[in-house]
Amino acid sequence: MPQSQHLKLVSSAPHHVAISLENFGVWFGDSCILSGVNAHLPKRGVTVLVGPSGAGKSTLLRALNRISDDMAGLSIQGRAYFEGCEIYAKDCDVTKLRARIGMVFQKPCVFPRSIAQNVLFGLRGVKLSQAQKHDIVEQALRGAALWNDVHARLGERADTLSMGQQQRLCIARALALKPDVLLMDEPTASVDPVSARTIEALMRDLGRTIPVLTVTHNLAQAKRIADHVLFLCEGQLVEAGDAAHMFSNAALPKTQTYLCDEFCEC
Amino acid sequence: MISRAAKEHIFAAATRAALGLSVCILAFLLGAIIVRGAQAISLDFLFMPSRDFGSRGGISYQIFGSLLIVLTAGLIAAPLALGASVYRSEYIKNTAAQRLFDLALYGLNGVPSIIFGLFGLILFVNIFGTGLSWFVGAVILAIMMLPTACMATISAMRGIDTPYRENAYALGLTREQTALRIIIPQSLHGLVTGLLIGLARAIGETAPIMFIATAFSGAGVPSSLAEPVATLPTHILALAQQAADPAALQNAWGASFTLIALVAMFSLAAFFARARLLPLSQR
Amino acid sequence: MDFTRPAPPSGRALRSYFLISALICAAICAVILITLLGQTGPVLSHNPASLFGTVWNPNLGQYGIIPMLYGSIVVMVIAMAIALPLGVLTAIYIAETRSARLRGIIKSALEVLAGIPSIVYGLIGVAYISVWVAKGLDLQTGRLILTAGLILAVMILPTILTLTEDAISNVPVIQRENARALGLYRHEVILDVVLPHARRDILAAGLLALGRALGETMAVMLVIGSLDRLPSPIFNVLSSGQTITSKLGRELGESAFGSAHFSALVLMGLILVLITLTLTGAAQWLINRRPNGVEAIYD
Amino acid sequence: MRYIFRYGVHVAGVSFAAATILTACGGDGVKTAGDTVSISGSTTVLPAISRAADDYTMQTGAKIIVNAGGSGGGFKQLAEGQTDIGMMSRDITAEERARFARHSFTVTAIGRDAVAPAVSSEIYDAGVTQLSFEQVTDIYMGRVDNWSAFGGPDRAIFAVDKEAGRGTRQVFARIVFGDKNMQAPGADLVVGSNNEEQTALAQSDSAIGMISFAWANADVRPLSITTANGAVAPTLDNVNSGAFPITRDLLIVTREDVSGQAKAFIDFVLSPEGQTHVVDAGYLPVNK
Repeated sequence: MPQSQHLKLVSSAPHHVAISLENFGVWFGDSCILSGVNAHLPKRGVTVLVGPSGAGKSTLLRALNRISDDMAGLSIQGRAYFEGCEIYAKDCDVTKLRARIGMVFQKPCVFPRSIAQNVLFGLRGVKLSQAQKHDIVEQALRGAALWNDVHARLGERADTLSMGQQQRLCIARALALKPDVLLMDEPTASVDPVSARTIEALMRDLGRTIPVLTVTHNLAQAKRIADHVLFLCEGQLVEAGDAAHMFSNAALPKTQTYLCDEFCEC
Repeated sequence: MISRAAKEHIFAAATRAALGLSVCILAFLLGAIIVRGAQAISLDFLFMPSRDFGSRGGISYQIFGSLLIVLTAGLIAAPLALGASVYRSEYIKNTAAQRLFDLALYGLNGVPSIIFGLFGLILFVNIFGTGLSWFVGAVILAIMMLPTACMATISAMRGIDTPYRENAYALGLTREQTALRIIIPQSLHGLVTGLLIGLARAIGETAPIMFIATAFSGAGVPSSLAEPVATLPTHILALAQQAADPAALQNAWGASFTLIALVAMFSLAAFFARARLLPLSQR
Repeated sequence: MDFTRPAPPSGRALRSYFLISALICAAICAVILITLLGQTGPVLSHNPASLFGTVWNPNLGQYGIIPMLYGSIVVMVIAMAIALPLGVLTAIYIAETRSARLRGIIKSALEVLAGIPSIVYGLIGVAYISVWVAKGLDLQTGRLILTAGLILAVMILPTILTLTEDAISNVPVIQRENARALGLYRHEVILDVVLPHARRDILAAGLLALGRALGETMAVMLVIGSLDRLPSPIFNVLSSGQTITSKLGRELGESAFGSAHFSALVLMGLILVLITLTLTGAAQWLINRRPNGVEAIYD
Repeated sequence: MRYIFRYGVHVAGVSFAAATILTACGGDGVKTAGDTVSISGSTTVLPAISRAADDYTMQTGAKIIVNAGGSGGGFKQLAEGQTDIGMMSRDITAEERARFARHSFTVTAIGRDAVAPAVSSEIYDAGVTQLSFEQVTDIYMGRVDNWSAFGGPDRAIFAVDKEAGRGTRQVFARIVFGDKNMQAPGADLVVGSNNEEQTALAQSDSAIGMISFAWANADVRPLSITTANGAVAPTLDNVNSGAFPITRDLLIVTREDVSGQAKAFIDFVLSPEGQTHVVDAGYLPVNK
């Protein structure tokens, strides 16, 4: 295993790492989607997963909060740790895990309820007063840069919002749970360019307090938002590193070709 | 206050229990019919006429009568369903008229089966004075099959891409020629499938024909349209009313098994017809 | 060049064939209703007041349809009360299970069951269910309102199960994934996301099943006991009873055409048709109504 | 394709033609189906006629269709011209005659039958072997509801009634209750055919019903009738001698326009050979 496949930018000390992968692999039936991935997700900053289509970026992301558990034929190899706990351990409470690892999908998906109800949708099992609820909604919506748009119509149905607003509502919904990590699967792919810029700025802001792991096909966007970059190709982690380093002088020619010319030889 | 995790367990247990109960019911129904039916079935049973009010002998005339009525019904329903479907899909362009037509079809589909029997009894048997007649039974079953056959055909016609029609019109074909050469051949699978599904349903119907088309005993091969025949469902009905007689009950199970085999035959035929007749352009 | 190629002579004939077929198909439903309506005269002119009574005695000119109407409704309620929760819970299990094999087996078993003729359900009712009910509850007969309800529940279970399972499977995966990603338990995802999303289709399935339960004749007729009386006390489902359909099945053959007796039976039939048509119409409306924005965006 | 289409048109044509023929041959119900004899009606008469019909068909090749449906239905179908012969286990009522006054009907007795109150074997074995008319009426009117009132076990009486149009019921009601249309508020279950009645009585352990002698068996026991002169046992001898009170003729009814074939069949039923089938069915022959 070449040294370059490890994230060199952070120390391997656990308190700096939110998620770490050891020889991690995903199989669907007989076909291997991901294999031998070793990586650490640092506790701060935006980490961008890049790579050509079919590289396994989304699969990796979806494996981290075990959202792909229900797919028939899925099997996991190696280990994945979140805050020192093994994600795929038998005694891992998937529900709690997911509540702590927020996820935003490619297509915005709001529930056919009011905006406020959408924000509070994931908060279960705790009794909250009206005031507390209002505080959480406001904080989450502010955190998702949506408060100014919707504060006057929190009771309206969420599906009346524009796509860009809906996507930010999805982010707010995840933020309401105060997640320890935020996974974002091409969050700007289904929204208009202006909203995409707003969401990019949002990701930068969020990255200051929590780790954000995002997938993008858009290298220009990756350059704008990335603190760290993971380059995946054909189910393998090719290279990982600090964004400035990766975009200017990546160690491997493969990485250079892809990050500069958006062309992949593998 | 029950914790969320506990609720999860309760809910899972409830769905599992429901599944268990449903599976038990399904297994019981299938098991009863297969086990009891298989005990009663024999070549003699299938090919001998019944004796002693059905408690002895076989069900040959019942099988014949059932097939005669439903196949005739299919022949009556086919041209009507085909013509009506062409008209609905190629001629009616007004949305309101389309809705009205669909509503009439759905309405017909929702009419309880005994009402068809009542309708046939009033209109044919009494007003037209036909008496008990297998042909009247076939007409009534044809009416019952119409919605199924029409809906399947119409939806097959809806599946034909507009360019086909546009090309046909561009070649100077009239609407009728387009219907005949393009639309009907391309939607034939819908008609055949719909008809076969209709047949599968019709052959099991009792209520529509029991007052108008069937006889208890003595009915064999009819020599005219205005004669009753014996059918499997009405035979089962007569035998089910003698449930205290084990021989009668045994024959009732045998007749039920045969009836379900016929239903399955038509359903399978529908399945294969769909696969075979689907035009290449839609495969 | 001849651009005015005349239509072949068969064109007009074909066109009228299409038109006539369409008219026949569209008109039959109305013809049935009118035919029935035309036969209700005698009882309406003879003794209309007795229709709302609880006594059915054609010999004395009493045609109270209340016991039959009541029987139909009670039997339907029993059937739905059993089949709906059972069907929906089972459908949830099937739709959420990861075992494609289990799902395949159950779905094909359901196809077979949906094809079983109602008379065979009647036979099962006579040979098994009514006997079990009589033995289990230590009664003199198993031909009861309850038995009819049980048989109907079994009959409509495949319908409810199949349609509900379809409805649940049609809920976009993305909705479930989003809910699960928020850390919701499976039951919370189902109750708060999946079922609300599928409720319209489930309701339609219920209405269709309701219509089928109301209109079912043979199975009910063999097991309900044909007692033209309101049970006493009124909610005693462990007594024999009568539904509109079983009444028609039992008595149509022996009432003379054109008599007040016959027309009273026809009137009951007409009421039945109107109820079931309303139910099917409502179900169709629910299914066809293309719903609000959320689904439109993601489907 | 063309072929199928033409075929369709052809079938449609045939259908229309057939419908026209059907309608034309309807009218006032003149039977056209040449040598077929169509019979329907009482399930009591049915076994005798059905057996005779099978024999007659075997001998002559004539086609005889026999249908069940109860006396009322049998008369109705005959009167409306749908059948050639009606089977009845009771007389034609005045209302029925009035409704079809334009026709005249001929009634022929082909056998004799007795109806007895019958009970589940458990009750019979417990000692209830005879009842008077009054006692039976009390049960059906709902005035008595426990077998202990008649020296039986302390069990509720389960009274099985029959559909109003059934001949058995009308004969029973006329002789036992004193009014053939009397309703039975004490009834717990209503059945149609004799077979159903038999099944219901056999499945219960404390039921009473009304049944034709021919359907009595080990599970369904007919009762003796208590009269002022002692009990009359439900035996064919007592029916023959006229001692058993609830008897009726098994009738077949024809319209004035009866076909020759139907007439020939009736003659066969009345012949000594035909009468053996009546006896086989468990009834008494006529002319004896």
